[in-house]
Amino acid sequence: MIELGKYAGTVLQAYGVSLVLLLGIVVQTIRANARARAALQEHENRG
Amino acid sequence: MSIWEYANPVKFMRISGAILPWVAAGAAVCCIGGVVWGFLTPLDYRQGATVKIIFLHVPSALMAINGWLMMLVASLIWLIRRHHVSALVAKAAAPVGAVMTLIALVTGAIWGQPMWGTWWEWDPRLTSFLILFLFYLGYIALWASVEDADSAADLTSVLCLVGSVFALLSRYAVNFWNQGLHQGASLSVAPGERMSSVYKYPLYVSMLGFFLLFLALVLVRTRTEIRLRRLSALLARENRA
Amino acid sequence: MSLLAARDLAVARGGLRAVEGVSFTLDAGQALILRGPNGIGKTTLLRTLAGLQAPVAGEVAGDDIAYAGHADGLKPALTVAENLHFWSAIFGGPPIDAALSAMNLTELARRPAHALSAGQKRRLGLARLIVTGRKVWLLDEPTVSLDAASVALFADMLRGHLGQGGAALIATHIELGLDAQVLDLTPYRATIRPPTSRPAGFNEAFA
Amino acid sequence: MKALLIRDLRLAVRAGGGFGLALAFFLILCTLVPFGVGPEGGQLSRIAPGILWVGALLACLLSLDRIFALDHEDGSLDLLATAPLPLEGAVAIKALAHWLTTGLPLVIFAPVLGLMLHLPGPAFPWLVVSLILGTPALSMLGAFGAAMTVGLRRGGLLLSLLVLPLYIPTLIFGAEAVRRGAIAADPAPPLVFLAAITLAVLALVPFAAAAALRVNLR
Repeated sequence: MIELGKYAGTVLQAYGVSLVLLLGIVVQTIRANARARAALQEHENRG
Repeated sequence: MSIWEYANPVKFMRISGAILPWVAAGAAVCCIGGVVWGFLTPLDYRQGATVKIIFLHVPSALMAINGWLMMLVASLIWLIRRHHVSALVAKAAAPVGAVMTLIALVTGAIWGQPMWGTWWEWDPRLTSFLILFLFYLGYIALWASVEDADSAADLTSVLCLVGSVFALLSRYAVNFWNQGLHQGASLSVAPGERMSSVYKYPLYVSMLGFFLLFLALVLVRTRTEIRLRRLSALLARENRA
Repeated sequence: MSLLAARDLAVARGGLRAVEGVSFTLDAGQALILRGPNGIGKTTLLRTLAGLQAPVAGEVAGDDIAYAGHADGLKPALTVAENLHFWSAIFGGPPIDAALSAMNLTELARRPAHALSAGQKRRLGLARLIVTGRKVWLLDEPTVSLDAASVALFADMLRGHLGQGGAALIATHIELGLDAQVLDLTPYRATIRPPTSRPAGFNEAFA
Repeated sequence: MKALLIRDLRLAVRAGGGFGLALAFFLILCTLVPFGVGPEGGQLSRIAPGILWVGALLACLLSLDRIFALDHEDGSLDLLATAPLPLEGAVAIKALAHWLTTGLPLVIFAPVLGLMLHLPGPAFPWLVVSLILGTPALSMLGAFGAAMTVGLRRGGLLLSLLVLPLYIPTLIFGAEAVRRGAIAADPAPPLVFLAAITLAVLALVPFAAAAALRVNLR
């Protein structure tokens, strides 16, 4: 399959950390958007 | 009461709502496509598999710099035309740019580890990304600690202008500082440098992927900021009425 | 020619318009009392006239302006005389003895400002106005923490200033015994911003 | 302009806290380093240029948030803004007053601490020259940071986060000049860069600081 040679560990580390960071910002962005949308919706229903 | 008279935020929300799904889909396709395609390329005779980190390091480094430039342009638009949405775009882009800088730092350090033998090497390029990261932190912290939105937008725009000049200045100061100590890093794959074409195309795809990902994140965050601002505007009017 | 004129002025606080459509002129020897419920925007209007913030709409004409806000701008470590000397030098105004005698501070000249009572500090803050040598005085609640005698003293000083061709716009609730018109801001309270006009800040652009 | 400078200097002398604090901090920092690094002369003298410059820089940073905060609290900032004096001038005068009360004493005091850190002999003149050329930029950039954070809660912490990255070029060229002076290499190139940065900062930063001040005065 994909042959990585002796630096496999390094490559996977780099991709692992980057994936975690990217997922972090993506999840935080989506959650913040949902929270803001809900807050606005709740206010306009009550308004 | 829910219609927004002044078209500006409404227009942006409509346009961003329309293009967002496409941008997000494009980001997913290009990111995954670029990286997988990159994995299929042969190993580099000298660096072995570590060259595959290029598909993360170079795109994220590019977006770290473009992110700051985007904030600079948005800040200028805010200062000159008082365009409220552009101030929010600048605020939204900062965390995403900071994460891109962090990815560039981490992948750069990990990539260099086998060559330099240490986890962190004060290589001029990596160090300038570290400095850029500090500027990002200062910018985000300033937004967080100013209560009034209009003052926050003005102050952060001024900081972005001054910060850009000093980020550039530090870039060359670091070159001077590191050359003075010892020989620069052997590994220097600057974007656009002549590279064997087998890596070039997957790299371009993952660059496009990172750009679309950055754009999608900034659009979503800007929409969030607009909603938060709208909520506090409605509350402000209620309190005053 | 009027010393200070405002035409269709609109001012904002916290991104929201406070008052709009305010117009008036202030000629030599004239005083104008600014009235209106608390929080309508008297202070914001005075600060905009003084140039501390930009108006949202309309213009302000007049540049020989001295502003006195709630805080007196005194340095506790400096003596009364030193404080006045400083402001006189900054504004390029007259020597300080006239100001000292006008607000009955002559014997306090040597005393450091931190040793003054609230009333004395206020009198020193008002004495500063004379030292600026400016014709138009913008005063925000000048008589706060002043006793009756000091208020009368301040009213005399003000009459003197008007007599010499000065002018004053004063936001106050108490009667100063001046034959001055009154500008009540209540009718100028800002309504919902018309869609085509420029938003004053985030709170108007997004509401 | 002159009146503002005289008043600020008089206040600093009368209050007495100002430059004494910065000098004391600089002394404490330079005494802590050997405890952390070890007393061997060789090691200390190698890192002395860097420590002296970082120490001077941090000592400068310490007294920055007082520049505008005091005037903001007692209302004289508003009055200064309505005075015929341009705000850019007032900011420059404030930075000059800070430099005279903090920067200059650091420059004079640094050689004494250089002895403590076994700074090599030939480096002493270059230490003083580089500090004289560099500290005005530190004061002006600090005034910019202070103008940005006046009136903010927790402004002091934010001030150092905003200002320290701006200090990096000055620190790099300043410390490099002293290091080259120590090994009798030619310190001219870093000194020229240092002077260039300081001149650019002194010429341009007052406008950014005044703009930030106007925003905070609103």
